[in-house]
Amino acid sequence: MAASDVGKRSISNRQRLVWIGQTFVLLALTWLALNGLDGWWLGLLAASIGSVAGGLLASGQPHPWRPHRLLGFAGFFLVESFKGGVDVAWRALRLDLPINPEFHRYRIDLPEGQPRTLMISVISLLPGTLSADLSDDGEELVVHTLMPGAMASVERLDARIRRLFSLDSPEANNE
Amino acid sequence: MSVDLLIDGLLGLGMIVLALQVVSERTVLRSIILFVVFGLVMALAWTRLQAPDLALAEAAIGAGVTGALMMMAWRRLLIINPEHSADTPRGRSAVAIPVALLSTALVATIGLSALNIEPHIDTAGRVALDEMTDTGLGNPVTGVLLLFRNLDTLLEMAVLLIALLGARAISAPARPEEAAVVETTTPLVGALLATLVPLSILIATHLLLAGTNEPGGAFQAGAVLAAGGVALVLTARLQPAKRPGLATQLAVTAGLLAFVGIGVGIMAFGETLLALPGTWAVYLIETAMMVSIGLTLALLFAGAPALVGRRA
Amino acid sequence: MSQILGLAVLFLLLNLVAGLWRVARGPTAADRMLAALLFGSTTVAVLLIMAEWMAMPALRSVALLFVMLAGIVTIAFFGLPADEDER
Amino acid sequence: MTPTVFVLAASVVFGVGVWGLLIAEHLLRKLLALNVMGSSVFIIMLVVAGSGTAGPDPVAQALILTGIVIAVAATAFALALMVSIYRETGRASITEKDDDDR
Amino acid sequence: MSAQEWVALVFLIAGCFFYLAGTIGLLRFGDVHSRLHALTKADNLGLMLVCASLAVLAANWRITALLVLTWLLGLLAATVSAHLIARHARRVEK
Repeated sequence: MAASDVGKRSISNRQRLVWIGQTFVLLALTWLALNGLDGWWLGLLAASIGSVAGGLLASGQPHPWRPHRLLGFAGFFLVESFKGGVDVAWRALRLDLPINPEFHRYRIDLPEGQPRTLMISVISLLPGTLSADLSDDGEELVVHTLMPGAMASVERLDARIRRLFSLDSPEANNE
Repeated sequence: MSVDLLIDGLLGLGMIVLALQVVSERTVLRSIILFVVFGLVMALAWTRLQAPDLALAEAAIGAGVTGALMMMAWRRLLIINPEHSADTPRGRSAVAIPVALLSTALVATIGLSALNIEPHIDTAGRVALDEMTDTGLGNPVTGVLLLFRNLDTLLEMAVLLIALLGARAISAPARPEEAAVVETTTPLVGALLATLVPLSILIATHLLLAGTNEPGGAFQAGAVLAAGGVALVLTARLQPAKRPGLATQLAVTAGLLAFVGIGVGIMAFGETLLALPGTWAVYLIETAMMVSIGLTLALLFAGAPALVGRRA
Repeated sequence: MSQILGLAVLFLLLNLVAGLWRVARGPTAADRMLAALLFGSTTVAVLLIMAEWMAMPALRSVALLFVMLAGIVTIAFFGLPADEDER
Repeated sequence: MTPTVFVLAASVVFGVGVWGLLIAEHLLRKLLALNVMGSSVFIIMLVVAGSGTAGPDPVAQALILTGIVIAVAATAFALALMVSIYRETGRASITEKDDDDR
Repeated sequence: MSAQEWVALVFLIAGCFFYLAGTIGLLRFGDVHSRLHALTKADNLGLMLVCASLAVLAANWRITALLVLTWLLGLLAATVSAHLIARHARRVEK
């Protein structure tokens, strides 16, 4: 895959602009929620400065995503994190404390940047899994699981992230 | 209401227990962690006392910046010489407990008797609240800071600057490895930064704008900016530099300059010293103060006269 | 409803106290670092409920600030050498 | 009831801070204790100023806000001093022996 | 109480329940990593439900947006912290 062959820190100016644009939209929405339209010019200014700062900090390249797939992913995430919370609450409250902690290694095939970051962070909210460590090359994840079979949800997450960023379709690989 | 009382009691008890732990923990690091927790409980206490301005300041400065400063100083000691930085938590002092008990009794007596005094009708705060309608400012705290006690606020900016200059005078600038803490391969830290830093800029601006009408203001906004800066220094995105450039020097003194410039300049128009000519001046001074406070705190944190960016 | 919100605040604070027992007890340094996590998640809920209960919308900004701080404090923890806590 | 509870708690916290200041040898601990003492004083100031009126007194709030910022500036300066002392003497404490030398 | 308040009440109680479960897990689980599971997942769900309850009570899109933002940021802070703590614990054990 092209993404991992390119140097780790490389990010083109165009990609940085995409990143800045996305950050700007999010910040502007946050401003709207905080202040409504009061002082909108100040909000625009703050969102601009903030998004440029965010763009300078961006380390991975932004990946194209589709709005309807983001919604799908959000739904998946909500359901799974709900299941995760219920599961761990049930285990904590049971008298016999049914947990069986184990470490697993998981090879991340996702490209660097948003997909991989999303993977590492969301794993901790799925039922029974926690991202416990990452190898120094960033390719291998150590997952801590509470019960046997929990790794299945990691596989599902992987597939979901691929779909979100259109990584399973052939044209995405040419980009 | 009993629920209120229970909550207050719990917060008060929490403050006492945490304070005890802060001073008596076995290791300095644990004391520092508990001090941060103590600051958070203080912030909750301020909200119970109906002072959200102070809750904001306490969370950002009292817990956040002070805690990070302490942790950083501790780390510097370890880097300079790991052997001797350890300590025994308790020294010998025969008078410690009696003195502590005595001061508790004294403070409690003063506080409780002050509570029982017939409250004055015409306190400065009442007067300030009455005058506030003429100023165009909705938040009395900002009004007091900039309109009624503006000399204090001006001198406070000077104190911050003096602290920075003093720290610079007495200590050698920190080397890069003394400032940065996290240099990891985890992309999560980068993601956190890319979220927190833009948001800290937005929230600082929000607090600045909000400060004229509701809780917020230059100090809280500056502290939020400083928190973002601290995160950048911790992760080596910003590194200590030897010499401050013109931009740094201007930004550090901006608050003071704007205050003095407008406050003295107004005398040319026959006004009294530091009489601010309108809301626009308040906005201008507040913005300049925010920038100065944020940068000064970040520089104090990094222990360096200037910071340079490093491409991630 | 107001009374119930107050009770929820009280409940969450008690919860926090119970959690602090783990933090105080350890045994490892990582257990103590759980304090940052625990405080982050619980006090945010407390502040949000208080904002509604005491009719002080500004507390929502305080809650936002707490969340931001939780992240920064955690980063600050991890610069210290691993065996530092037992020093 | 709220004011009384907070005044009492803050008084005890003040005493704890005094105790900590007296027993601490490490300068960092002394600073922590001083900050704890400062916080308790702020609480008492606000509670006393706001008693008898509807809300907290804006002048007291402004003063405390100033105090919090001054406290962090002073702490930062003191920490820089401590690091310097440590660099020079190899210790982060000022014992009685040092006092005699002065 | 109105229907709206009843809905909010149910969410609030559920949220508090998950906070409690998280704390119980924190106290009962035997190793740091398992405790992290309890704290991140249960408290995240607790915060989500509390936010949902307050959003129902407030019935205002701006407050709802703020609550969602706070929740999402809390999630981010919690997962990053959990990862860093877990990693720290694992590397110390070795």
